[in-house]
Amino acid sequence: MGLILDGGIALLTIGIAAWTIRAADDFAAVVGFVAYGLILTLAWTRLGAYDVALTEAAIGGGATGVILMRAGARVKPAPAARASKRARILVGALSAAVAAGLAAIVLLPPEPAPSLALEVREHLASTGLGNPIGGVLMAYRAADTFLETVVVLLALFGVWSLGRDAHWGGRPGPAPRAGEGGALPLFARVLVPAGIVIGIYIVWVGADAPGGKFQGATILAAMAILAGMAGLVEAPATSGRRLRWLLSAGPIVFVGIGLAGIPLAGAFLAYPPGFEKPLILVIEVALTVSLAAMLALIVAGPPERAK
Amino acid sequence: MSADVIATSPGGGLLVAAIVVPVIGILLLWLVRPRAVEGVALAALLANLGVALAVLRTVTSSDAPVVYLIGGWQPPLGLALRSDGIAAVFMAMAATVLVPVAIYARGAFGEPGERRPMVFWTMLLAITAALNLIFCGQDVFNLYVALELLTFAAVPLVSLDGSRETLKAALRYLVFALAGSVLYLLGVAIIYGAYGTLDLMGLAAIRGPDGALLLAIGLMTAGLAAKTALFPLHLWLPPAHAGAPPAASAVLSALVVKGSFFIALRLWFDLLPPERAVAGSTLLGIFGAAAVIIGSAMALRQARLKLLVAYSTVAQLGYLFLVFPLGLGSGAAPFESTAWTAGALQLMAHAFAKAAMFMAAGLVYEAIGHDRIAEFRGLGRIAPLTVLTMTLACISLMGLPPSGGFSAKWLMLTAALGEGAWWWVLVIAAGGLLAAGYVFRVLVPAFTPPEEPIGRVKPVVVAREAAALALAVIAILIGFLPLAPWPLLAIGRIAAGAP
Amino acid sequence: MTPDATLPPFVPLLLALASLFPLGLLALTLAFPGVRPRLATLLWLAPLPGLAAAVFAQAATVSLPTPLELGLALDRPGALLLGSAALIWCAAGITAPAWWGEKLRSLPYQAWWLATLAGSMTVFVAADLVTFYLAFSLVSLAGYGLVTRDGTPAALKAGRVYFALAVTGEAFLLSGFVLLSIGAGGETRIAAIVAALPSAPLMAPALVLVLLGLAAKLGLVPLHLWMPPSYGAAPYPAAAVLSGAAVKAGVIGLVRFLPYETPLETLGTALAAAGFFSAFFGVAIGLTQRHPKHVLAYSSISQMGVIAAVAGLSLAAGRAVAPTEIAYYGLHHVFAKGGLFLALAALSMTGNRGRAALFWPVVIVALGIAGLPLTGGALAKLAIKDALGSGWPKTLGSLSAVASTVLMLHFLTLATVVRSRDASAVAPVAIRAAWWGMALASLALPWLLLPAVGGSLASALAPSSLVELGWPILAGVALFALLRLWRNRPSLPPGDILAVIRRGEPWLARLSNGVAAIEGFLTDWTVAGAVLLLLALALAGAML
Amino acid sequence: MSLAPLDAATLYGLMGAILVGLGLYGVVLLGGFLRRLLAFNLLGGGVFILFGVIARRGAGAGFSGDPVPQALVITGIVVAFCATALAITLIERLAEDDGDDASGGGS
Repeated sequence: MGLILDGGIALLTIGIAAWTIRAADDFAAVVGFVAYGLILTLAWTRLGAYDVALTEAAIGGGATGVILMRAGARVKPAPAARASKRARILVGALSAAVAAGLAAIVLLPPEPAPSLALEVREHLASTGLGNPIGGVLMAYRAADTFLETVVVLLALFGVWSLGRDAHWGGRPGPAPRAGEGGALPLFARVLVPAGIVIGIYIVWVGADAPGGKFQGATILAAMAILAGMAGLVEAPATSGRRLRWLLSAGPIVFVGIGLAGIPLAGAFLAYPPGFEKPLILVIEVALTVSLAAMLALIVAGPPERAK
Repeated sequence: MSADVIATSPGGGLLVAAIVVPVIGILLLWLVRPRAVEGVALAALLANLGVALAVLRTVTSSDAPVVYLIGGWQPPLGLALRSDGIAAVFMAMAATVLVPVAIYARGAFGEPGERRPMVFWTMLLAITAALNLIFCGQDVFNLYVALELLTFAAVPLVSLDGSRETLKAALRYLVFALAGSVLYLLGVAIIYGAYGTLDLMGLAAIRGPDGALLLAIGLMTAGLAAKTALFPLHLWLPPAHAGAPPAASAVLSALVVKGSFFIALRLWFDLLPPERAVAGSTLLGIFGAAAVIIGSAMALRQARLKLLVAYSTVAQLGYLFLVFPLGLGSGAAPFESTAWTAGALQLMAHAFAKAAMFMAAGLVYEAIGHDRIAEFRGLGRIAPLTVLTMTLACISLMGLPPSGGFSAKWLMLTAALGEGAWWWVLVIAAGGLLAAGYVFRVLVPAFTPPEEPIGRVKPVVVAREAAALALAVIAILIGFLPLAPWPLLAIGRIAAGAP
Repeated sequence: MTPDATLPPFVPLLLALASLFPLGLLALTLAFPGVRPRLATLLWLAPLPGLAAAVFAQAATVSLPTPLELGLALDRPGALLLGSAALIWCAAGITAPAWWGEKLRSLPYQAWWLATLAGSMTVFVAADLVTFYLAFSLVSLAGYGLVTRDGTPAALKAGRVYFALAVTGEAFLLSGFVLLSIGAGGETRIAAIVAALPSAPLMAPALVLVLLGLAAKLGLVPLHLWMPPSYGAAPYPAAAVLSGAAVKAGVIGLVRFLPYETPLETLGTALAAAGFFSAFFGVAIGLTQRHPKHVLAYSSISQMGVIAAVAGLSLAAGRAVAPTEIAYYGLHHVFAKGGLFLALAALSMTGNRGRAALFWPVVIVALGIAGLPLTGGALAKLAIKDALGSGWPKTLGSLSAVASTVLMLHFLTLATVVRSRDASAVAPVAIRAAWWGMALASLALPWLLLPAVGGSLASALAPSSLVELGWPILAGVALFALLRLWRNRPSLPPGDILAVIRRGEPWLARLSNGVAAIEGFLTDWTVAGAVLLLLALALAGAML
Repeated sequence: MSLAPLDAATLYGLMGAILVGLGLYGVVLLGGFLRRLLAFNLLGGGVFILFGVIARRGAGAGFSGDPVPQALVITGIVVAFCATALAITLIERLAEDDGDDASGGGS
């Protein structure tokens, strides 16, 4: 029964993907992609990867979908110069060959499947965390997570770098239309507080159950964007000192605690015994705040008006 | 299956500093007053140079790699940093290139705190961190994150100018690089699925004819080749490197493309048994040869200096890929082979010479208001230091002695002739001739006295000319190192100790 | 002049000074524009350390400390060539300020001059491959600046050919050097390499490559294309040092790299054949030239052909004394050929007055190249007599002297019309003196040095020698007289087949366009993407 | 090495392989950077699913899947989002400049 469901999901995913590739107009393709993100989330839950499913829903589908939609609306569709038939056959064959190679690997897995699950389990207690993925992200491979935060920050600066010189330090997005009534502000007024609560909750449980800073931060970011769209808050000036501290706080706390680990716990990004969980939580909270700000601002785009 | 237990070695903390220092620099840049931005960046780069030199010293004095276990966790669960001989040399090389670039870039982008200076300094520090991680990272996924950091830092530099052409070039670069990233990531997935480890040391311990590893390395190498702009995957490079501001082009051409190349080098030399690599490495060599010939021929055609220099990068990167067939085909331990040292020298000589060349091109532009080669007459009179810089850099690029370029060419020819692989010799010789041709095209008009006196458009800060000159001089000085395989470059290589 | 085992400590320093002094002056003029007017009149000083080294520092060696591993050394053949090259540089340095005047005070003139000089001096004392290659490249590439000094379109065109062939020669030389070094187990000291050469693997390809590189410098056919247009385009003082000194970088190469102690028959015979071909080709084409400079260039091609033939025959026969003979022959050519260019400079600035005093030495020196008895040239011809031996090489040698006589007579007829338009003009004394000095050197120095190279005065003056050298001159005169009867002699452009090759230029442009078209195709997104996939699959497939 | 059993992991693994193929086809062949970017994201989804399959197969020690590849995917998704955002901003900026050009009378 489950297999039939899985087969259905797989076929549907492939179908949507193919449709997205083939779609005649750009916006339709974007819509196809958002659907693809949703169905992929389902696939992740079927694979038992709830943390990933949350991340996929929040970021892979959600945030990515938002910016793609925006672009789909803003960008005039390029006059589609359709590739020649020969090119399509050639590229199709090459892509199919890669897919076939991967399929072969999928069909001929090593016995037994290699896994680090045991090692993760073995040391998890010493991190004080219940969620093994949190353990990987915050302890074993904390350096990845730290760098990833830097990557997100860099992406934000990269997005800002694409604004015009005249708007440098200004606010992203068009100016809010003042005094606009309607459903959106009302909707936002209800949803935003709820969203914030959910976001914080997801971060909080992330230590022991599926959830975590990236997912939580995305939800918080989504709330900020929603509030912005509804005109409840104005996008901050990117030169703002407080904003910059907000963005830096997470990385600074992370690197600070990491460096403190050298004298206190014998290694960079090691936590002193007994203080693992509280320290990790401190980092997570600081990161969540900063990541939420980063993600929201990335989605908001480069400054488009003066301060 | 897992490698032997490893431990943090004395001086290992330096590797953490190599990554943390530039990152802290980035954070500070955005928090300090605009006027302090350049100072912070420069201080971070100087500190980074100190760290890199300290790592190099530690590796040479202990004759062993420097290792650090992040968080104290053993791979494959945890992540290790490990700087062997070649990583230490390259870290020092990158740090040395970055400081003159920073001196050159001071004040080049207008008021501090404005868009261009802020973006430039941020991205420069990000590149520093990413390169350091690439040079001493041990975990293929960790390296993936570093590669992406490198790409995200490089793209805004390409479009720093904000003109339509550069935006287009940046987009082309980004999306093509992303395609490369995905192929790399696919390889990572295959490796983890087959071996349950991503640690290079652990993977090297497996060393055997295993299909999954070969398939993974094939995909990853293709992805890395796209990011390195190996011909014919170089479609993005000329517009990107020619369009970026000179200080940025210098870093992009000298260092950024070398990051992905270095990972490819690691994968092939650390993980593949040489006998399995013959066909693949020959293929890479053929592409490299095509890069040398066609890149140089294209450089010969360019009317603008920056495009010429960018195509010269395409050609010079081609030489790097000759290391694969030459180093893996020698029959000797690859790291003690002549080709290994030749490749390292070529990479360094090109880094210094090309950075100097791009910076000189920028100074030329400032001096006469354009970079059309045909109108260079009298340049030697207006900007003698800049022309001297170009001359020295060109000497290395065309492989005349004494220069790093010559040493690299000599050793590469030695490797090729030693293996009786005369076809690579033909390529190297032909590349040298074509390089002489494009160098000739640039230098001859520059040396020719003008028909009528022409004036400088704008005075140039001597420190900036000196920064470019310093890099060119280093490219020459590398030529005084002994013409033999360096033992330093074999320290701590994974396969060196393997049977 | 025997090598002294206990040289005073300063003597080896002379070797280093020979190359470092011009470089120091180069740095000086680069850094301090103020010195240039003074330096312009003192350029003749720059080669003096080289001359001193040639005289005092034979058998000295210098090696710079590791890691530089650059070494200098001087032996007798090297000293002969170094000394003669230093003298022609000195003479040309005296001519230059008088010829160029104000122009010589500018940086380009001084820089190119000194750079070429530094390379020219160093190449004779280089003891290891890298230093040799460095010096060889320096003298070749900096020579470009001398060829194009006039900046005329013709000069720039000639410069391009010069540069292309110089770089091509260097590519051959470098590949050959690397092979030599590999053959000697990574050794770079020339002496050690040549000693180990006979037993080295890949000796033949290494020597062939080295010889190809040297041939481009010597102007052996067909790598001679650069020589006539370059000498034609170069101003007289520049042509004098290029033809006199710079070309000898090729001669010292023949001296240094061929293992004369071991007979190498095939290679030697091939080199000799190439040399003789050049010797006669140079004369044949030289006779079709209309400008004395071009005739002198073809004469150089011919004379370098003779040297190559001597080197080849000696190599085939395993004659260990060949280096000294070759260097001695080269020494005479330095003075004669360099001197004749200076003579042309003097004649071109002279009207009717005092012309005879300039022209008669021209006649003697020019015929000296053909071996006119009692001249220095006669001694040079006698020095290579043993190498030519008997049989067809000897016959070819004599015939080449006949041919040279004809060519030199052709040169003399053309030189008579080189004169100033101003009938009362007299060339500056510096130019005249430089020419007379070189004429004297070409006539006398070979006599003075004869004992040093083991020649005997008695045999040089023996009647049989006079006959042997005399009949080709007489035959040449007769042949030239006959040739004068041929009214419509063909006239070929300098560089002969260069004109044919030039016709291929559109083809080259098409090739370049073709490359650009390929590039355009490959940089298409879809193509590049497909290649990316193909590469991924091919790499994976290649290893599976 | 034997053929994998037909289970959810295998099924999704094959799906991932096909998604990668489709994505590659799109990235290489589609015109317009927006579409290429979409294809890149499809491709990324496929790669991540492959990681998920590996995680699933590595289930053990009481976990429903090997946590390490799952953590990698979370990092990967965030990185891919950043890449997409950067590229989208570039695309929008270029489109905006096109608009300027049009209003400015063309160029």
